[in-house]
Amino acid sequence: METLMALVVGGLFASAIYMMLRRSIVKLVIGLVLLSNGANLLIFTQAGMLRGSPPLIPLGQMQPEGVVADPLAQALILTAIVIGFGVLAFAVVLIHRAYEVVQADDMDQMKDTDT
Amino acid sequence: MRLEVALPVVLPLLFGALSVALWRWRTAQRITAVVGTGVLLLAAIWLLMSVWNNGVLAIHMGDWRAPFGIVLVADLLSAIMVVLAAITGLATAVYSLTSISQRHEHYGYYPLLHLLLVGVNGAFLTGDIFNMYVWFEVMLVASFALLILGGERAQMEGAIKYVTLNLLSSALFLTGIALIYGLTGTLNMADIADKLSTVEETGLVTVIGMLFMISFAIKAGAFPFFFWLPASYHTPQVAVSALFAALLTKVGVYALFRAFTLIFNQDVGYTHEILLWVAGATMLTGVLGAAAQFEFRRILSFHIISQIGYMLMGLALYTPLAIIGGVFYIMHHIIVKANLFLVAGLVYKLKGSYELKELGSVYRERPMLGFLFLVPALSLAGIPPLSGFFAKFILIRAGVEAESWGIVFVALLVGLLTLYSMIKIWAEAFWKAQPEEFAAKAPANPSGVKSMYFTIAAMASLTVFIGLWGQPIYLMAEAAALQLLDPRIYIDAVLGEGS
Amino acid sequence: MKHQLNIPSLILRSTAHFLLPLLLMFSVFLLLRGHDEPGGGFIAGLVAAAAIALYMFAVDIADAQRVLRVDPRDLVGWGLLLGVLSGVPAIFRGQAFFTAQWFEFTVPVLGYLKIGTVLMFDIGVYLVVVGGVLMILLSLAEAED
Amino acid sequence: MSTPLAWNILLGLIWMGFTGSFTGTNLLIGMVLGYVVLAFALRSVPAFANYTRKVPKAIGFVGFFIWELILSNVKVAYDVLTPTHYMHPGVIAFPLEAKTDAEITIVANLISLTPGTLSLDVSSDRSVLYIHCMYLEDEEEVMRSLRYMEFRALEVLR
Amino acid sequence: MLLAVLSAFLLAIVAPTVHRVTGAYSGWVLAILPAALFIYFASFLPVVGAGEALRFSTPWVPGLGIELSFWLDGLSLLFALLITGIGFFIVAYAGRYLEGHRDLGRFYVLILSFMGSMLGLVLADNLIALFVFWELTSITSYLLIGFNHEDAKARKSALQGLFVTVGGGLALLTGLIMMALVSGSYELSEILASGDVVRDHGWYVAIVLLVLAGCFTKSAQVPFHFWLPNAMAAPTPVSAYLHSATMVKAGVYLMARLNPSLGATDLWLILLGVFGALTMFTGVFLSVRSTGVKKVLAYSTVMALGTLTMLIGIGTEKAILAAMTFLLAHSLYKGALFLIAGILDHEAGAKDFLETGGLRRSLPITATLAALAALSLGGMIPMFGFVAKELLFEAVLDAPMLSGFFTVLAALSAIMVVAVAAIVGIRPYWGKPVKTPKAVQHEAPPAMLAGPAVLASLGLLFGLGLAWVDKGLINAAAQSVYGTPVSAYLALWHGINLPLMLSGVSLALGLFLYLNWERFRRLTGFMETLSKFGPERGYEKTMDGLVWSADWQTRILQNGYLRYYLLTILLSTVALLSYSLLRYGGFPLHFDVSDVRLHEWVIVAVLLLAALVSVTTRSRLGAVASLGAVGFAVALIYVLFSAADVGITQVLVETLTVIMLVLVLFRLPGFLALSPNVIRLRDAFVALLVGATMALLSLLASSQRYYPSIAEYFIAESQPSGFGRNVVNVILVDFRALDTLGEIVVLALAALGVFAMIKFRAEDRKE
Amino acid sequence: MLEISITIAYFIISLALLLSFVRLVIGPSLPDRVVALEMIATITIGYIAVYTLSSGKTAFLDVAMVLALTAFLAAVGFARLVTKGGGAHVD
Amino acid sequence: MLTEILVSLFLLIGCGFMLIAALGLVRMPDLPMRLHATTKAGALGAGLMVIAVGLYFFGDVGVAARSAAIIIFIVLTAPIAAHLIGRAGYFVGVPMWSETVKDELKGQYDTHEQVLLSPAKGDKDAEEQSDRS
Ligand code: NA
Ligand code: NA
Repeated sequence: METLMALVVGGLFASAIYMMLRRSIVKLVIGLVLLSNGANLLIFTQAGMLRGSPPLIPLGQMQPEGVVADPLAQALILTAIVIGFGVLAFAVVLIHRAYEVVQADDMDQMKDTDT
Repeated sequence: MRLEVALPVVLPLLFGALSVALWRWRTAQRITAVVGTGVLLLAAIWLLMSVWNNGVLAIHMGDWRAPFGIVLVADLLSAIMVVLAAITGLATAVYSLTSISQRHEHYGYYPLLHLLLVGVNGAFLTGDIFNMYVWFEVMLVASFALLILGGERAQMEGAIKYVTLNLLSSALFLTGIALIYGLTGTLNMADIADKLSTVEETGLVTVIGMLFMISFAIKAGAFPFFFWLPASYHTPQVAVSALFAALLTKVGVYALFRAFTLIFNQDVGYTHEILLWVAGATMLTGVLGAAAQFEFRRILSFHIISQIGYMLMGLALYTPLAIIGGVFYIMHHIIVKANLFLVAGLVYKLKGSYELKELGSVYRERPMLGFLFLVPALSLAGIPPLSGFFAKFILIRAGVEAESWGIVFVALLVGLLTLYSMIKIWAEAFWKAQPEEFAAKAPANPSGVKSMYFTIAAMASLTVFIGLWGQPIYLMAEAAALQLLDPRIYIDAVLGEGS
Repeated sequence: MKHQLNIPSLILRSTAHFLLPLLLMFSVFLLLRGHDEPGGGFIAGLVAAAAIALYMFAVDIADAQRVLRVDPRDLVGWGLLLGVLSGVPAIFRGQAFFTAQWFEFTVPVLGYLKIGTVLMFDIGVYLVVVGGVLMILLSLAEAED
Repeated sequence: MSTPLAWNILLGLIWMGFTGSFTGTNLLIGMVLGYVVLAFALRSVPAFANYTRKVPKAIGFVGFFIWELILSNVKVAYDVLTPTHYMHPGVIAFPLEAKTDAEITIVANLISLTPGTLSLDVSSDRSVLYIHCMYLEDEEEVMRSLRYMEFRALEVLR
Repeated sequence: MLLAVLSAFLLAIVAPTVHRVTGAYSGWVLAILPAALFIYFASFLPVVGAGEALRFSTPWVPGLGIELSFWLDGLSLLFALLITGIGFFIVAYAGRYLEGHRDLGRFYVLILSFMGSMLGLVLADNLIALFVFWELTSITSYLLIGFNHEDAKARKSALQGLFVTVGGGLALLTGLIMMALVSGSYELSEILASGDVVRDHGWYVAIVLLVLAGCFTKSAQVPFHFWLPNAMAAPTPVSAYLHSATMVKAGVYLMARLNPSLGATDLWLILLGVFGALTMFTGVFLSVRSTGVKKVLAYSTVMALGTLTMLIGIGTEKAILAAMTFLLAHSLYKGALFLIAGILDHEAGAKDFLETGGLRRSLPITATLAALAALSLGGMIPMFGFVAKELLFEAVLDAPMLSGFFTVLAALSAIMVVAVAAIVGIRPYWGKPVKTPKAVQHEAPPAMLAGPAVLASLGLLFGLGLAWVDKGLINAAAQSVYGTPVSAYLALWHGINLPLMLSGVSLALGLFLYLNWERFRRLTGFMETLSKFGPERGYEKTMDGLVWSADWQTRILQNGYLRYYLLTILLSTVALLSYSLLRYGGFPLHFDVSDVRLHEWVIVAVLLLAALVSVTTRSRLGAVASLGAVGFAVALIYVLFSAADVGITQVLVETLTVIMLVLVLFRLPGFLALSPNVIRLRDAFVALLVGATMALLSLLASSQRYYPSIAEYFIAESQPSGFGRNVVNVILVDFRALDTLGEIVVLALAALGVFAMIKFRAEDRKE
Repeated sequence: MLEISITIAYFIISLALLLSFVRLVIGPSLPDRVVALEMIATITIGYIAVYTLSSGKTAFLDVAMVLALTAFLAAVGFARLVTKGGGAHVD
Repeated sequence: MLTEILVSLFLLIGCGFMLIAALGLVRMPDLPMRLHATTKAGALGAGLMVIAVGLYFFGDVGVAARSAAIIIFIVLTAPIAAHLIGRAGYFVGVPMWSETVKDELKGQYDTHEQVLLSPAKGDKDAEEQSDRS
């Protein structure tokens, strides 16, 4: 499964990058969403993937039954998802505002500040 | 248990939270801003003294022992960085009291300030690689918000580039963390270093190190990753620019120092050679960028880049003296750079413009301000006996000792070109008579200039102080460098002796 | 005038009146049991925020704000404060920040209970998430009109 | 309907207290017992009488509804699975008996859940529900079954 | 000693206040300090004159070997006396010359700071301290040259001077560091003792070149001589002080100072000798061609600097003695002449010799003093300048190498110097009176005459009282430079010999040249066109080129197009990663999809296809919907591989994201096809490269694991120590609560940011 | 017996997922895509049901619960957008 | 064994309906009819599958409650989503199948007054209606 997931991660990165390279700021944001999904899945993949064994401990026991999936990686992904969401919210509103001031969904109209 | 190691993170967080909770009361927020950053400075100094006396300190958050829980670690470099952040924070807060509009205050300026400091200090202190990512993001989002506060077109345009490129950096960072975790099964940096030191085939580690290098280099604004910086740094309120200029890129630099002394030291001949090239190119492109600019803040922004090059040069040469130089350079740079932006802000307040073409006569009218500009400006250019001279001197000496002639030449050349830029500002904004047609732009009775002067003067005194009393600063940099070059000290402090 | 339909759907509106309390209760449920089963402050906060977002779509923004009673900014501020403060008690016992403090007691009907600062922390998370997401959604929706 | 329901739940809780077992199953048992108590002991109180009368109707309606659901799903399934389309779709205006928002909503949703019909919108004066029907060969028949559905639903609701 | 150096800076700080308090007498009052310092240094004459050297040291940054150490020997004492002595007159003079100038207070600050820097420079024993003062003189001189800063020409000249000297200074710094590394010490007094080590080291040539780059620029040697005449934009007291007597001699000082450790090689002789001689000749030639009062003096200063350099390069005992004598003589007469130039400007408004003539009637004292100074400049017997010139001729005739070359240039220069002396000493005062730009009212005030009077008189006095000078300072200074005690002595009369004959011939020819001055200038007019290709043009071209290339590279790099920034970063990333991968190579790679179940294949396929659709669709909201599908597929992967909390979060976040996008995209237009197909293909290629790299990295890393994960600890401790059965949540709120805290801070910040963005806009709209 | 049923169920539901995805891709209108998205959410619930049976771990029902309760919010959002004129000129 | 059979039955029938819904989604000729398919067959399919889960863990109240909750939630939300999408699609004029026999909603949306008219009543009533609102 890790092999297949490598493909998924690569695919998500590739789609994200392609979108980020477009002139449209909306596409830029879509790219960011894909990028964060790709990175999160990469963490998931690297922790090793296990079917049907959530890191939960049955009621009244001290340890889970058998081998369970890596809870640390899951916690990291959770954190990363939330952070990604916060950042995305900001980015989304930013492009909205940028569109309002520039009146075009085109990055090429936004290059005055650089030089 | 070392409380002081956590305070630089907890305090601004507390004050930040308080400041958000008190959003209705402007005065309360203003008080929180000054008191909060003031207390932070005291705590930071406490930490520095404590580390100086006791060596590397660690606090295991939640009392979960390393490497399982998150550890905050303060070695000298971290403690120094925290003190610098606190100084910048306090300076910015005081300066902002009169330079920030009520509207900015109403929409969360001070909470953002505190929380930015949380992120910055967190990144400096954490001993956990993923936790560092979290603090990076805290810092980043706080800076996003500060960057757009005001809502002008230029801010939006700049912010888009800033946000995008920094998010790319974050994604690469996260990718790197994932891979390192996959290999070592741990997140604690000391533990990673410890475990990697027993691994024989480290090629893949070095490859992953490249991901970290690129990610941090983007944050640090190094060549060829710096584009976000000149695109955005001149757009927000100048107090914000000052804060950014002083701290944000330095977090990237700090991360590079940390990662490429502690974790990725398997193939120094390769990794640090790359860093050396990056350093040289960063210096040159940055300074040339500045030479092409004619706006106060833009010139300063490009100079941040070239200065980053010097710091990286210190890391890249990887000799004790070079690392000392790098650390010294960071200390000097943070204060000087923040101050230059603050001066720019005051000039703007007095003259109503940042364009050199439109400025003039500042020296005629405000000789003191002229002097206060020259101190950081000449320091930046490395003119003795100011702080920047010692920083450059150490680096160049390190370069000469390492017989890295190319980088020495570049460092010298860039010093000269820096002087050129600073003199350009001086000649145009301070010496030249202001063209009549722009004189009208100046506000009639600028208010609140005093506290701005006060801040600038205090920062300038620090610059002079570092220059005139360079020995203690040097000793500190030396001790910090020696700690950095012996990762075992850090590892033992985190994981316990004999781990 | 633009070709748009501004009549709120009656069906959606009356469902929302019903779904709002259901979702809010569900969110509290998720919050409280998060330590043992899937859930927790963040997930619960998102559900609560989603509930109010639904109300916002179905009824209107002013009503959604009225239902909320408090300014989302207060939620964020106090949530943050709660989160940070939950880490502070430990230092009075000479432990590091964020060392969990547990209080065990037996309540008549409910029986043996073990409540810790981690719950306080989780509630802080919950409040920040609710407040933060709502700040974003409400100001966005306001901007749209 | 809500007050008696609350009483019923309370009775269930009391039952749990009596037995000392705080599980979901026990609550369910308690509530069933409570219902029995309410149905027989408090028949004279009008509110409770109404409640006890409605519970079997509601259960009956759910049964009816699920049957309808399955039946007409099969019809759609047949249509979906066979290559030719047998539909005669159209939008009709269905005059509503339901008056309150809650009634209208429930009726509309039930109609949507029943295959072949889909509530599109309610007229602003709440007199008419616009419904998209898949099989309009016999509009009268469709209307009749819709009305029957509405009747049975309102019976539970009112 | 430290206090002596610092006193000037300390006085500088309070100078404006002193100026305000003492008003018209401020010049005299402030001049007390240099006077006192002069006396202080003079008190060392007996000791130092006896060949002893004193050392004073205060630690500064000992960790770097930087000390504030001072070394008082003959050479430094000579300079210290010149600096303080002339400084005294300059300060007093400036008080009158700039009387009523609005910036006089600032002027005092600068001139006193300069004095302190200069003193520090010549006294410093520590190389780095020396460099510190060296740079300080550059900066203070920059501020002084640009004193009339509202004049664009002054600013430009100031920058030129600064850029050239600081540029050289940086080379010097490198040279000094290398020298210190080679010799193992930063103390001059120790380095001088290890001259052989330095000369034998492989770095020797580099050190010499770097040090000389500093010295040549500072001391205006060809081809860096152009900045000096331009620096005459400064007020006259500045020119007199900095650009004749002190700062420009700093380079000469350093060459002299380092002569014992760097000198006595062919390289040293050739470099110093040839460049010095050329500078000497060029300086005097340009001087005699000029008509501007200060230009003539400035170029003749260039000549003097060249002469000194040449003499140090020749390095014989006699040459060194000549150099020291010439140094002193030149400082005296050139200081006087500059001050007199100031008087001409101040009283007659004359800035050009062509505007002057017959002033001896209205300015009799000035005329006398000018004549006296000019006699010394021209090398007339019995002036001190004559002694210097005789020694010079002796030295070049005795030079161990290139003697003919030096002699010819020296003789030619001597001829022209005579002409220059006549121009400055005769031309303005004799002949027909010319109407000056400003009618002369009276003689200059005493404060302005005092300097020229004393300096010019000393030129005569020293000439006559040679024995006194000889026994003391000059010999001690020469000893410092030469390295061992000097046995030669000064004399006014050496008998009739070749040098005297050369003097005579040059006097005659020089006077002839003066009488044909106009014609000479006309004949050499071609130099004007030639100067278009001179070093100053080179400097300007360099500066233009700098700005142009800066502009060019910035336009290329910082071009404003986000996608090019991204492309640059991404391609660099791919290049760096793949190069590193190739460099190490040979990693184990487990490619295995046999464990993947059918439905997982389908989910992955849908995920990837949905991503593809969101990338390729022309519909904006279609892209958002596809994004939703990606999100659900990702959530499914989380669920199928045991991550319940993550699955829930993913679903919720996905939903909220879609809502947010929908709210925001509301007003935005649909996608446009903005890029041509070629660009799309390029971007797709780059994107695939990045994706492939990431996939490869992921594959490589998941094929290896060095250590088991620390997650085992959390699983084991979750319930016993964390009292929670959901391990993920216990990690979130307990084990790694700090992460979660940071995470909610991020969310709070994002909310604050969004809120501010929208409210700011809303308010702006209202306005 | 159940093993086989689960395998078959996975197969069938995957087929359903693919088909829904086809609609998502071909549209043609935005509401069509939204319907497809809703369907995918429902299928996700189905997956979770099968998965719960195959793994024996009931924790994942919570995911399904949240999904059932909130997934339709996306549809609400889209519908609002479309009726307010946001989608009219798009597809 | 009986449980297993029952569970398998519910599961497979549920899956079947899910597939039918998906097929309908693809095969149905216009938006409302696709909605018909997904709303009913989809909801029914998911419901049956969840019931299968409930049966499998028979006796586990937690599972039963959650299964019930899921079904209730689906039943609550599916028709609303369908209604909103259908309404939106109709309003913006997503084309209906060519063989649609009847459309009584046509022209009833008054975007000027923002009301949905009812066909039985005349224009007058509509005006009244708009006055009231
Ligand atoms: Na791995
Ligand atoms: Na977290």
